[in-house]
Amino acid sequence: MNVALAAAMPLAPLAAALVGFLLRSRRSAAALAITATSAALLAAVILALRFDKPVSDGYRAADFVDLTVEFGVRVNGPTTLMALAVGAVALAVQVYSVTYLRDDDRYAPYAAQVSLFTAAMMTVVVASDLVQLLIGWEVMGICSYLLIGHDRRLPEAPRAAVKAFLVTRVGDVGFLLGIAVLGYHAGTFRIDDVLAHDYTGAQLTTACLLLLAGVAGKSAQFPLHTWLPDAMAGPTPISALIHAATMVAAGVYVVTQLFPLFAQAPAALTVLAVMAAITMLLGALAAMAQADIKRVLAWSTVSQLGYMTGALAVKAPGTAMFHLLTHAAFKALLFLAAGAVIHAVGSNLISVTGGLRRSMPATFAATTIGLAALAGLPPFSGFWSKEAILAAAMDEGTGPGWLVYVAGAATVALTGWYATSLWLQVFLGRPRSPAADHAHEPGPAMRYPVLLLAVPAALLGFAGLAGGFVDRLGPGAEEVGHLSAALVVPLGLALAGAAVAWVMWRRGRAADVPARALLADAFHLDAVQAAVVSRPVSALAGAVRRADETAVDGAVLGTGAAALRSGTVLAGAHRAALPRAAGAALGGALLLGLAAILLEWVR
Amino acid sequence: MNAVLVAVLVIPALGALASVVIRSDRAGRVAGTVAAALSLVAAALLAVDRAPATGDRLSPWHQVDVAWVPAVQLRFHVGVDGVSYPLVVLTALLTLLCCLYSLWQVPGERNGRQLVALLLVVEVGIVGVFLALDLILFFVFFELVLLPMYAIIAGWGGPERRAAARKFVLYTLFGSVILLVGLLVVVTGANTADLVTLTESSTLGANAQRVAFVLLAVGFAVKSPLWPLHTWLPDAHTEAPTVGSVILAGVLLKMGTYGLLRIGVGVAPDGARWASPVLAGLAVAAILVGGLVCLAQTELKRLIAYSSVGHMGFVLLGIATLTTTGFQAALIGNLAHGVITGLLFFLAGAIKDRAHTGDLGQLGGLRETAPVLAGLLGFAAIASLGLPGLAGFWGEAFAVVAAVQRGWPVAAVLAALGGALAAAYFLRLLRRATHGPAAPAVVGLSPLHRFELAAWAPLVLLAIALGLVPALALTPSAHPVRGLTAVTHAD
Amino acid sequence: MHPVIAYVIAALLVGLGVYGILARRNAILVLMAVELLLNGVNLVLVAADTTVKAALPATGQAFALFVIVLAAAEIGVGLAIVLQLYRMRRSVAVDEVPLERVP
Amino acid sequence: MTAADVLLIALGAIAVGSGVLVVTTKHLVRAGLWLVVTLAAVAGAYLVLGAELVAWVQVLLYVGAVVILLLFAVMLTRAPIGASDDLDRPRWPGVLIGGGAGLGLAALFVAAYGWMKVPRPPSGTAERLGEQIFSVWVLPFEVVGVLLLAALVGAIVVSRPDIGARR
Repeated sequence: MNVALAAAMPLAPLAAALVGFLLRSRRSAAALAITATSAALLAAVILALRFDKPVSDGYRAADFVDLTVEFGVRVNGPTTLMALAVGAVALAVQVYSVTYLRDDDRYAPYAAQVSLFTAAMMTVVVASDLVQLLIGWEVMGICSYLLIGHDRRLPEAPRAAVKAFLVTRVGDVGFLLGIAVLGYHAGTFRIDDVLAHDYTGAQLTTACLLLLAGVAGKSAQFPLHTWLPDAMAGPTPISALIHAATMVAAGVYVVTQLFPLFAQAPAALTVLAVMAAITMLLGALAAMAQADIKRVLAWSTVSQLGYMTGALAVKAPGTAMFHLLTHAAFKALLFLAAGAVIHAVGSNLISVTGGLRRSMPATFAATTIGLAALAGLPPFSGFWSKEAILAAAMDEGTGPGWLVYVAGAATVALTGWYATSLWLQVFLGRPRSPAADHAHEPGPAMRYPVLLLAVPAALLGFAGLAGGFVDRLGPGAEEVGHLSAALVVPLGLALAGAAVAWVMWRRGRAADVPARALLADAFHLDAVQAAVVSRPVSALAGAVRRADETAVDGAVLGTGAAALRSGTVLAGAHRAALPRAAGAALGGALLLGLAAILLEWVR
Repeated sequence: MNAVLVAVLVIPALGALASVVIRSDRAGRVAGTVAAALSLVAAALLAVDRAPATGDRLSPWHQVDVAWVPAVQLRFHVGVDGVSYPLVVLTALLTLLCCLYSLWQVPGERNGRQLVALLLVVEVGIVGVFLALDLILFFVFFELVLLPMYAIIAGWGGPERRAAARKFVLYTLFGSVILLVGLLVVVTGANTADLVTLTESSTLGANAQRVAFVLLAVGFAVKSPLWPLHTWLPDAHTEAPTVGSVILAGVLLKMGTYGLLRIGVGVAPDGARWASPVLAGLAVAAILVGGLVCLAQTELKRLIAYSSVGHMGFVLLGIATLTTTGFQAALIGNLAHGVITGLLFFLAGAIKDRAHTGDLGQLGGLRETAPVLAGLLGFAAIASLGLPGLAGFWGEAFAVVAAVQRGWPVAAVLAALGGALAAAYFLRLLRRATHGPAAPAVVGLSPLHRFELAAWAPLVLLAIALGLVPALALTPSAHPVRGLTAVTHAD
Repeated sequence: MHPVIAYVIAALLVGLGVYGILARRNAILVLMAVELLLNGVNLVLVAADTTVKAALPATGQAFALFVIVLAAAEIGVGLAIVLQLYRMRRSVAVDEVPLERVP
Repeated sequence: MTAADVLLIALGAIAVGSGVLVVTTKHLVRAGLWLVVTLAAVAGAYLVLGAELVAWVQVLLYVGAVVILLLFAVMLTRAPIGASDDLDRPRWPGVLIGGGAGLGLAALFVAAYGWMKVPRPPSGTAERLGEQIFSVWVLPFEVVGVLLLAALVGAIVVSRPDIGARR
């Protein structure tokens, strides 16, 4: 029964996606998508309620003789929670999109793509086999590509879509190789068998580092984070989907599922710690200087993902899972609320908002909860998970632990600053544009998902106090739900950041961040990426094409031309006048005779 | 069932004859299409009532063995097994789809029944190659394909068709000559041309195997094509008519990889083991060069043609690893490439016919004016870049896995990077062709015809089916593949 | 008798014929040189009857007869061509024979 | 040194000497006449070698027909009667190749036969040769007949501009 429920979670949206691509009618597409996503969520809820012990089941899907690939399901504690989060966010997004894309004539394929996205993420969640996981993993990538490129009015959308897919695909090269190494040595790709296999240290370090490349791509870790802010070109609900429960969560989730391997590869964890520290600081600093609401949120996601990987790096996967869930709740909330704001003022720019507190009270309340959770203010969800991560990092005590702790604490202050600043600029003060003056709340299909998401965003942290919930998070969740005196430091830093933002806003200089250009462009890493990767590859491609056409094909054509030319020359030599022809013939005969005699004589 | 085996070869031949003899153009095309459909049915029937496996390495499900020219010990020995069966069905299917497509449209309104007849002759040749169990017979079928294909390109192709057709025929003929020498080395060395005997118990010496494998590999590499022997391919594809490109990419190239696996590895396993690092190096080079050239390519059909070079590189890499994983990956990669690239060429042909240009600079915004066509192109491109869950994934990912298995990490890394390159150029293609504002060339395109959709739908379904249920292709070949690697790992 | 004498004479005649073919410009003189060459060959054939133990007697002489007949045919056709050439170009110098097709 | 050898050497000297004149003289007509001398000397050599019929055929066919034909051709092409200077091209290739061929062959023959002595063969009379030709060589004989016919027709067609000319 549990197996069937787990199988239904990816299969229902998959079926909806396959059928949905053939639909034209908007109404039936919406009905199908919402029904299927509801079914997946329902299955996830029932599974979460019924779950008692981990199960795993599957059938052999591909026979490579030496290696086999299994398609199946594997259910454990984190699986049930993740599936719940995915189902809930996906349903919220589907419902919200019906209104948000009211005027879009390509809604039907859009809904099917979101269903496919959900199915892919569900596949990653329940996969019992690494190759099956890879399938969901990459299908998600292509869905993000399709959805980010959905908006035809934005000229940058196709570019951002390509970038999102390519950057993650480059990471996936590592992921595939990591899977290959694991599967080859274990003789199977089944996750349970892989976890049980006894690898040597070198094999594990290699495999884990390779897997980390894929994780960095999907979960937007430095240096493969550049696609995430650009992915804002997609419709806002898609941003919510990508940032909250799917795609970026997949990387962290996969590491928690494979954590027994990482735990034995300290080198990989050290790399992960460095990556996490850089990512969280980089994300927070970049978020401070953005002028676009969605880009602030996008960079904040990068930063928060740094927390999750940081938790993984200090061997606390359960804590990472906890932050993943709270983040899913408040980030989905924030994006959908931001969508409402954008819908109301018709622009993404912070500078055209202001004073929306009065005209959009529900959105204001929801955003307040979301930003408070983001900034880590008690008692909202983000507070609990972030404290748990910092406590875990402190407990770890080693070099990576301190690195994560220091970076995390500094990021807390920066997060407090930009969350407060965004809140003040958008909702308080007076309207700074005519559009903001006439803003109003969106329709119910957009409002209710936001309000419903506000509940977990506010309260999910208290779940950490429930023992059953903590057990479900998996190992390494000891710090969840325990508060210690040490929490004073991050809390004080968050409040300090908020206070600075408040002071700056009062002086009317909320946007005057030092080194603004540098931060807004995220230390020009895009340009670096272009200069180090994109342009050399393009130049190489051009050179190879020229070489292929001139040298390789030239050799072929040259052979033909040379044959023709030598034929012409020989033919010309044979069109001799009689005397020369006779001389050549008789002289040739003489030479042949001489050669024969010489040969005979030599012999 | 042996009658069915012969029928698979005879039905298309009779169909070709009928469509030439019948005076009316329309009736000729219909007759040919019916023959193609019948041969597909016959090909599918081959899976029924299989004989039990008698040997470890090559035990045909059905076989027919009669003397043909006793004076030179030439036998008409054909048979089908798990390695060849999927390819035979794919050939019959693609030929049927091409005939269907030709029912509706023939390039330049030239004679359609002759085109159908030539397609059927090509089918006879290709199916014969997959079925032949006698080396000389194999070569006869191998060459039978050449001239009708030349005629298809030269008769119904684009503006530069004559040069392209000439290059195709001369280049592949060059390969065939080397192949023939290799086959004769085997035949004279082992004193038999029977593939079953040769594969089951090879009596070739080590040096003879090396010489034979090198000659065979070069011969097949031209057909496959393996970098740097690939340059006939882009020209032929670009100039060939749509159905010609589909057959060319879909199944004709498979003769090379199939031959390499069945004859090269099967007959000269020691030679294969000796030469495999070089083959793998060239395969990786093909993957990377194919990808990079595509990244700088500006013509739709040329781009797809070069992508074939990369994909066949993965197939050859799989073969070069000499592992079961690699062989299985190569076999399913062969099929997937046939299905997906066939679809891509159909779509490229449809776009070029409508927009009258294949230049990526002049296309653009296709999804604004022809959403279904753009969607299908997107699907085919995504399938071709090896997205997991679609057919192309298994061959490419497991070629990489096989390279890791064989202990060639560098090859694995480079091949995997080649996979990322494939994503880059296909997304570039989609961005140029389908996204953005509609270009003048794509405004007012005629809607898709039902014959077109009928020809494409099976390929779309197969691409999904092979992706989700790879066992379709992998299960039949598991037994022979296990036997083949047992030979190559005999030391 | 010593057959080598006949052979040497034949060889010298052949040499003279070759020289004549190569050194003469007038087509008729070239034909005469060809006759010298043929005579050299004939002399070899006839002399060979004395030295070679053949299955049949006088084979060389029979061959020589054939060669003479062939030479007669050759000279007939050859001279016809020379006359035609003379009619067309008013000259019988072999190195003035055009190689290209006359339009 | 038998009488036959002496005769052969004398006839050979005449043949080669007049042959040299054939290929070197500056008078066209004289070349033809020297050719007569050469051919006659070769016919004498045939006689010495015992090939009677060949010798007489040589005289009849070569001296009687071929040379006459050549002289006719000389006249028909309106060759100058006196010496002409443009009969020869540069000599050295001819000397080289001709000398090489002649002397080389001679050397070969000398090396092969040395001073070997053979008995005089029985004379090749018309009767003996005729038996041979009409029994063993009858097929080539027929073929030669056809060839002669073809040459006859060919010579007529080639030399007469009104046959086969485009109207």
